[in-house]
Amino acid sequence: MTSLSSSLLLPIIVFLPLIAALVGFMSSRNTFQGQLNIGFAFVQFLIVVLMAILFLDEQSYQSAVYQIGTWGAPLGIDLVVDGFSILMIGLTGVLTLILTIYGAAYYADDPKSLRFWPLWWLLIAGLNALFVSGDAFNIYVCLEIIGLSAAALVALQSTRTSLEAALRYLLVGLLGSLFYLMAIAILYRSHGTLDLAQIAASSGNGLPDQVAMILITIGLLLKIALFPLHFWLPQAHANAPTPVSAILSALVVKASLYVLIKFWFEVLSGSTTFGASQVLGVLGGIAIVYGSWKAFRAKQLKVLIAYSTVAQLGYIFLLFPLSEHAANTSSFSGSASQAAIYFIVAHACAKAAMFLSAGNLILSQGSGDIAQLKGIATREPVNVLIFTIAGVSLIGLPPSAGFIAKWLLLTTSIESGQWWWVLVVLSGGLLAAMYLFKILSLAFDNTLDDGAVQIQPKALSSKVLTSSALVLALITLALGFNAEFILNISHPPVGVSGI
Amino acid sequence: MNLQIAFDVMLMLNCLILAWMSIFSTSLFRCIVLFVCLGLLVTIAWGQMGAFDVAIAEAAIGAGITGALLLAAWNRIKPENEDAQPAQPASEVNNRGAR
Amino acid sequence: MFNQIDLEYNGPVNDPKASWLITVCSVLGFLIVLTLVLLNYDAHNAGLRPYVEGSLSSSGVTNPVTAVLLNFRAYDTLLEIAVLLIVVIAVLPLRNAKTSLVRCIEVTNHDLVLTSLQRWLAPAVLMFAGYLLWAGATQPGGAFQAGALLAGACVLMFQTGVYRVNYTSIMARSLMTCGLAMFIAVGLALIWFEGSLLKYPQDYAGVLILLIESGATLSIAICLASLYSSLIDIPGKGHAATSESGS
Amino acid sequence: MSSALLYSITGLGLFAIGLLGIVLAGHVMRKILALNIMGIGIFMLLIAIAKQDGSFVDPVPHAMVLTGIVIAAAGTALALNLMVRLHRMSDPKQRKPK
Repeated sequence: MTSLSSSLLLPIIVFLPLIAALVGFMSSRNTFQGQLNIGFAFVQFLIVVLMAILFLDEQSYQSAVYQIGTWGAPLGIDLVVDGFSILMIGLTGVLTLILTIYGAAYYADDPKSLRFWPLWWLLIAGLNALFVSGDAFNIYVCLEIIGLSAAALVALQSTRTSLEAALRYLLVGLLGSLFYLMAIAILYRSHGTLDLAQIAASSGNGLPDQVAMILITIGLLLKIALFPLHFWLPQAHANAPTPVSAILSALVVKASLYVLIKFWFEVLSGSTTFGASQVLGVLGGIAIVYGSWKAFRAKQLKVLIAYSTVAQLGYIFLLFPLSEHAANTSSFSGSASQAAIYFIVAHACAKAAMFLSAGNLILSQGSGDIAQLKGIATREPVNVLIFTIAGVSLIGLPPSAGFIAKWLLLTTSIESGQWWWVLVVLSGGLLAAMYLFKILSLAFDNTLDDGAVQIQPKALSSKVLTSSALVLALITLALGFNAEFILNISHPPVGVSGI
Repeated sequence: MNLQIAFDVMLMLNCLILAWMSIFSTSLFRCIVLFVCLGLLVTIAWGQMGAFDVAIAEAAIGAGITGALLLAAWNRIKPENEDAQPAQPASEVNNRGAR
Repeated sequence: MFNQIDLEYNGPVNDPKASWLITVCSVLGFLIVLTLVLLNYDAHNAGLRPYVEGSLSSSGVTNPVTAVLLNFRAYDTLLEIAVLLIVVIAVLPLRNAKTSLVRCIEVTNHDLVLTSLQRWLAPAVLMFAGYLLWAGATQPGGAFQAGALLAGACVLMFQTGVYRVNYTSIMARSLMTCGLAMFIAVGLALIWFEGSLLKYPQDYAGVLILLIESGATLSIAICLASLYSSLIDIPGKGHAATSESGS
Repeated sequence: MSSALLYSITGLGLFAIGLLGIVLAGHVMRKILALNIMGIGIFMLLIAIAKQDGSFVDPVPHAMVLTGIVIAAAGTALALNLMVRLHRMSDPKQRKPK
């Protein structure tokens, strides 16, 4: 056997979840179901860690390529990893492990687990396949896997609202993919290849590429739910089962974002313009304010968190104007991209932790209404603590991952001379503080309710559910102290400014 | 050659008209039937373009299976008193999926 | 656009909230730009055709589309079968493990047309599906077309007549997964033997492709048929029927 | 005007009609049909791209269309399933034991 390199592991991380899905589909309900799936998640985690170590060890920071069937780029499909995709795969591996443990407890004795596990693993297979894909059409297939399995997972509850949310989510996802496919057709017409690296090499012949870029951007913005196209997200994320909500907010929207960043900065970087990036930035800014406001007005805990996702996604879109200005040519290597990458990681961990703790609170309280959370801190101190830690990260207070992410954004916008983004970031933080303190002040309010009937508390949420959420919260905190680590994975060490 | 072009133009015009009608017809049933017709028309067009594999697949999956699924779904959502449409004999509507 | 999920059967054809003027104008503008792109910019001269022709002889089949689908870009096809599986998992009723594949149900009203259709057409469709699968190596045809035809035959056989497939039985589930499972197994085995994922050895390429295609055909057929049947009986109702095992 | 160009433009037209349908049509089933028509438009464009020169045919877009057709059918099936389930849930008069 030739010496082990990170590229050799690429097919494995796609096929392992697929095998797990097949096993989950074939097996009937038994007591080992949870352990089996945790086992799969753990193996995947180990492979991902091994892959990251090997990738960092190779140290060239060149992308590693795996040619399927040894056909090579234009004819066959190449799997490619670079720093950014290693980071996303690593994030997927870690979150999958924790969320699978959570899901095993959540679905311990629920007949729906028969449908949950295969769909869950297919979703993860789609995510992994997307992050390693180096082929434009292959990315389309991966997007469809993710979109369909995510919609099916949202529909798992089979309540009226969740079915409605799932149907809307599915239609939006299909529409977004069709836009993407149209762009691929145009790209294939003018470049004669589907390989991303080859399209990038022959890029820059004007109008066709720009039209393709517009189509890709519209399609993926639909899937990412940037401000005017966000209408489907709150219902879909709020009505899904808790582990699904967590993965939707933490990874699924980020997957489309990953594709958009890849096309915007690598594949079709020649066709992007300053004006277009400003538009994306402005939409992001509106999303921050609007999402925070809607979160503040929300009546349901999960809807609040979902609107907070809309707002937080807005921050990541500040990447586009900021990096455009940084070096006159848009490239995904400046400090703006570091800020965005850090924001993706920080938001994924914090939002997953928040959804899990909110799910625990709802399980324990028996209701998702915010008004019912009054005084819950005395009964569920740990979960409220987790919620607080995640909230601190979302607001961007030290010491947390969110603080570093916002700090990077602020310094970048000052460096690039676009000071107006500073105002947006700061006001977004204030608004986030408003809606989160609203929850916390209710949770710590121990005064007796005057009129409303006190709900009889249900069973305290189980230890597994709480501890897996706690682990995520601790990761969020730990990321606040180890910023260099994340930044070094995604980029060659260049010295992080301001830390 | 001119005949060929004329045929193509007719085919394409028909496709566009059918596409419009299969979304904006008043009756949902008619929409579905027209969609299946569009699928078959497109099959001919793709045969013209030398894409025989795709034409067979479109006829079998795009028009056939999708059409069957659409009709089955239509059968489930139509109101109870909604009797057979003009295009369909009354005896076939028995909640078992129209063929 | 999707804010309201409209399910009113006799509702208006148009979404009352959508603005016709804005939509038509923007879509027309879009159309014009795209048409300009097509008219003014030439296509890449040959696409990937030279590459496919160059490698066709070592692909194991002579139909170039089959070669692309199951050899050069087999990874896409593998993921595509997974897409089909997602939908099947999502729509299958939560299952009752102890049931056999095919059940016999009592038919109250024999429909002469359907019965004879079933008796005469189904075997013919079956034969033709087999032919399409076999011919896929050299001529137009292949796993997807054959699978769809087979699904049509399944629907004809089982939805209307005496027999009924229990799509949640272990046998049906094995048939649904066998395509993907075989694909994955072959792909991973080839890593071991040939050193790369889905790299068929040249001598066995044709056989392996036919093997994968047969599995995929069966899976696609039963998956599509189950999609149809799950749409027909959505509130899973039990059949007071005598069970009969075997396929 | 070559026939490939004619087919390409028709493909764009189908895409645009589908897009109009998505935004303007009322019933969910119309939207599902509109999505399918958008898909057909893209497939037609791809098939026209495969035959740019008139004499020979590029098989790769054909394979893409085949994959796309199966994915579109799968998406349609899931959407229809959700639609019917939602329909039976939202209208109690419809929910009768068969």
